[in-house]
Amino acid sequence: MALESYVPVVIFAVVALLFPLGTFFATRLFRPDHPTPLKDLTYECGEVPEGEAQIQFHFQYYMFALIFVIFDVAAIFLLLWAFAWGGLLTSASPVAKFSIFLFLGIMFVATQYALKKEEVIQI
Amino acid sequence: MPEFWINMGPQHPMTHGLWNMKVKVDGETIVDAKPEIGYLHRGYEKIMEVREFQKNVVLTDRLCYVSSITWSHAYCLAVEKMMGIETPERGQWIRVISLELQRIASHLMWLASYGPDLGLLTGLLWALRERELFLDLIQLMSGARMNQNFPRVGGVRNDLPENFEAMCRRSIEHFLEKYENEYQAIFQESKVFRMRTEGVGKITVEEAINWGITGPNLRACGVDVDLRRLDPYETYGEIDFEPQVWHDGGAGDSYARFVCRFNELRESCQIVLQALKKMPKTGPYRVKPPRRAEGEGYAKTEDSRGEALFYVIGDGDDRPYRVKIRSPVFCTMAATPTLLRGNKLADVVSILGSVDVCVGEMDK
Amino acid sequence: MSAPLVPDLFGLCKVLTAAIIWIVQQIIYALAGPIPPLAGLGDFLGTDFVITLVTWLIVVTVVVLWVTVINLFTIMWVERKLYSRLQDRYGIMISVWSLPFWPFNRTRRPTHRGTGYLQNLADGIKLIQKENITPRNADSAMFHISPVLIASSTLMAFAVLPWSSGFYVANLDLGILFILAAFSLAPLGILIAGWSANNKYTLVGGLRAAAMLLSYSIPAVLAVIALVFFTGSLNPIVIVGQQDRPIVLAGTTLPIPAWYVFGPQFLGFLVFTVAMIAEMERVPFDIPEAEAELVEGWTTEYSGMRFGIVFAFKWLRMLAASGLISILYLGGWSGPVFATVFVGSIPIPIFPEEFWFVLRVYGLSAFFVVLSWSVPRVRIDQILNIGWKRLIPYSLLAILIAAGFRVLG
Amino acid sequence: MSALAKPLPHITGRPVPGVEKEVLAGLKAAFASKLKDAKAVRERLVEIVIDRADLIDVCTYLKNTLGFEHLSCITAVDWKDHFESIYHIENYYNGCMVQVNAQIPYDDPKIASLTGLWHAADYHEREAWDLMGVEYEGHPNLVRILLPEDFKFHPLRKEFAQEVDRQYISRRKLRGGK
Repeated sequence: MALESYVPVVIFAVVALLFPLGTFFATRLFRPDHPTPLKDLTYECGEVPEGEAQIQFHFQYYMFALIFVIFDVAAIFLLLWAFAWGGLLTSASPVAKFSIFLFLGIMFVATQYALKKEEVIQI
Repeated sequence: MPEFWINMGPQHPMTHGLWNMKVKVDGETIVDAKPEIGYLHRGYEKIMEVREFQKNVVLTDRLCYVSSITWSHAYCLAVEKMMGIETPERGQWIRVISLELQRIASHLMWLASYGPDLGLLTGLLWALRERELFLDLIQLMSGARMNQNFPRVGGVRNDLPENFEAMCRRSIEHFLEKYENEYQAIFQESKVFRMRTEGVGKITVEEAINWGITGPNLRACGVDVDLRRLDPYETYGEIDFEPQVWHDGGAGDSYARFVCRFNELRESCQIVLQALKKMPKTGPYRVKPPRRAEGEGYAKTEDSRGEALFYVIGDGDDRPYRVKIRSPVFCTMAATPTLLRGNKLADVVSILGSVDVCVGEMDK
Repeated sequence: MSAPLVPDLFGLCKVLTAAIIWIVQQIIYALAGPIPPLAGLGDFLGTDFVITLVTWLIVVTVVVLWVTVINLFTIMWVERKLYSRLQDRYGIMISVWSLPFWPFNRTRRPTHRGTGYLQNLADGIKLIQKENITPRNADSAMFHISPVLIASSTLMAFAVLPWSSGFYVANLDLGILFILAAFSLAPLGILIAGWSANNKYTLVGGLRAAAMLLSYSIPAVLAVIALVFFTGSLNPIVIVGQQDRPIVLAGTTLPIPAWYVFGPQFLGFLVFTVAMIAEMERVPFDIPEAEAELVEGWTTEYSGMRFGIVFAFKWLRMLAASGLISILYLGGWSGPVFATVFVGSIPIPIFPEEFWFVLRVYGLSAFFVVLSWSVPRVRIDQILNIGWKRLIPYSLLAILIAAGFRVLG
Repeated sequence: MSALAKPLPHITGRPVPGVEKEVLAGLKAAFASKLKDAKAVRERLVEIVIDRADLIDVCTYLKNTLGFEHLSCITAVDWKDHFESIYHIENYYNGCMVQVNAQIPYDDPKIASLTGLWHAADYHEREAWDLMGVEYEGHPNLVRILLPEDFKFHPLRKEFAQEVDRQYISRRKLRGGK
């Protein structure tokens, strides 16, 4: 069964999770722990930090998340299509065979257009 | 509120020394900048008022440890102007040689620090490797690698050692070979390097002159001003050399500043070779300066970072009444907000690296 | 065409486990005389479930140790030594032979005459003794979780990355996709790390990292899709098997291996390699921790071993990325020499598949090292420009080429 | 004089011989009565002494008419009975430098700011105020630049004795600690 082959992955995940955790806990035995107010200050190049860093950040960063989601969906579709490609080639229907090129062509043109329109990718 | 101030300094990899560049960013774009200096202020102008003329040379050496000789030379020149004495000819030639060697060493230090600013640590080690050659030459000449205390009021400390000319030629030959083959490849011909430096930190000629930017930074704007030729001191008037001015388009950006400085390395080598050929083989290299002096004297010299100006007033005592140091970096620093505004946060290093900041001389 | 040194890691470990468990069982049965309930424990240990579970644990531990102890230290040593030579200096020098206890080396501290392999270990020991500082204003829980997330997700890539046709933990049909998924988990951890430290440098670094890694995971996936048109599978072992033959061009067999890089996939290879350089955050794409302007980027507030883990896992990402590239495009572990010596009746290959694979991985890593130490860093908007305006169109083009080639023949 | 009335179109980067006499003549023609002293000290160096009231006029004339575009340096000097604010203004077209000594009475150390003419005056005037205590009226941001903001003295004045009035600056002290 296919699911069975994931058992080692699960075990690996547990070990991989324990590896850094174990390292952090193991270092407790060796390291000192003397927090002072000055030491616990946020690092700001030796100056006293001014203002908060956790601010509402620039919108441009979220644009990437949006574009990424769009491309991700397209990528999943293409991946499934690529898997099925071998079977489709043998099937006689030319529609099934060549519709990918239509899709890819539209995607290519659309991407080019969008990126041309967004002259500089700001951040 | 997407804008906030970021402190770059005093403990920051970008600041080669102690100073603070406060940058206000909106996302990644710089909206405003505010340099804060004075961390390294040592009160030079006050200390120099209580030391004798000759003993101040040791202080001016430490104004900028990267280019000591150019600074102490500027001081000596100003004091000589005040006292009305002149260095013998051979002494002037030795000074020219030492100045140019120091300029090369200083520019190599700048090149070395510009590399890691842009993420190129290899540039640092390569440039420092060749800097050793010139530090060795300076050591041969003056006895010390840094803080040489070499120029004196009335001349230089000592004559050139034997075989200096041959060693100088050999070092420069070796350096120029590396320059043509390695530095050009890693800096100037690198596509990524040009991507990072071209078109950032632009400043127009009018703004640059108005802000008092001098030296290679001004020449990068296309202004043909080199004090070695515009107001010749020592024997620079007899030397045939070409100030490195950026003539192509896109003047005043980081790349132009880089190219001007970078080409000055080669030009300085040519000056040294010329000076070695033209200088008299023997003769006095120092005159005895008077102990006390009255009057005022100023000297402006082409430091490796721009126009260094010393203004010395004596009141008849054996120590100066008032010394004023004009540091080129101090004036450039005033213009940095203009340079930075509108660029990206990552360009701060590309711009401030290219203007070559030396905190010692800036804070005096 | 070569044979693996470890034909079947699970089988090998199972023999070992069975032997160990048998010995433990005998001890338990011997003790079961005075304490009868122990006999049930002995029987339970003998069950197939326990043996399989313990075997998997051993397999996983072996792979984790192989990756983190042997390969990680070696790759760090290779990088540090290589770029030192690039910069005309010796680089790290403390090694086994420079330790003070050798008869020819009776000094009080390690001398600097070795090859430097122990330097990374020394650094690790130093980092272990360092204090872990948590900033007062930081979001403590998130601040502590994110290094674990980054480290574990990176390590997860090795769960399905085979080191030869026999040396692997799991053989998944979607192995390549799994590795890419493990790679794309790291931006989340980096974003959390950048946000939680409540520091401006980490914030900007974390957001840069997120934007960059997201942008570059799309071309990587698209390049893999272009490859899938040819392979029809995402199983790394199958993909390598397909490349383990000479190229046949117009009926003649050429003396060139049929790696996917020699063919219509070349564009995809270039796109994938560039995307992987960005994914492993190396110069020229190391903008998230651009030390010149952001001190240390999103790792600024980490100290002690927490920094060490986060820092060292960059090399693990490099290992995984190099392995992925060599599996997909460079023929994986297929080697040219097949020579075995027989110890008794057990055949032992002189140049096993693992050797060829590790050779490729290290060769690629060396290429990345040389590249990253000879160019400056690219600015973030330029990086995103390259990602969106160059790599994505090119990867779409690669898909078109791949599909076209399949249609034509 | 005629060549200097309008700036040359190009900066040649070479000195013009005898230029100091032309500059001196031009200055004398424009501000005959206001110049307390004017002399060509040596080649390419002119020195004039003016009162602080005429500073802006002289500098505007120098910059706009004679082409002295570069303000090199501003020095404040404590002459014990009066202050002097000394401006070194440089001409890039011919390499000439004019030294303007503006005299300021001791009990009222104020002079007009040149920031309207040159941006470069910004930092120089801040420094001169910081170290010498000469107040530049009209400066947009006249705060201490090299010394800490709570420093009490102007150390370059002759009355500031180095050994007596030393103010120990310690971070801990500034924060209110011991």
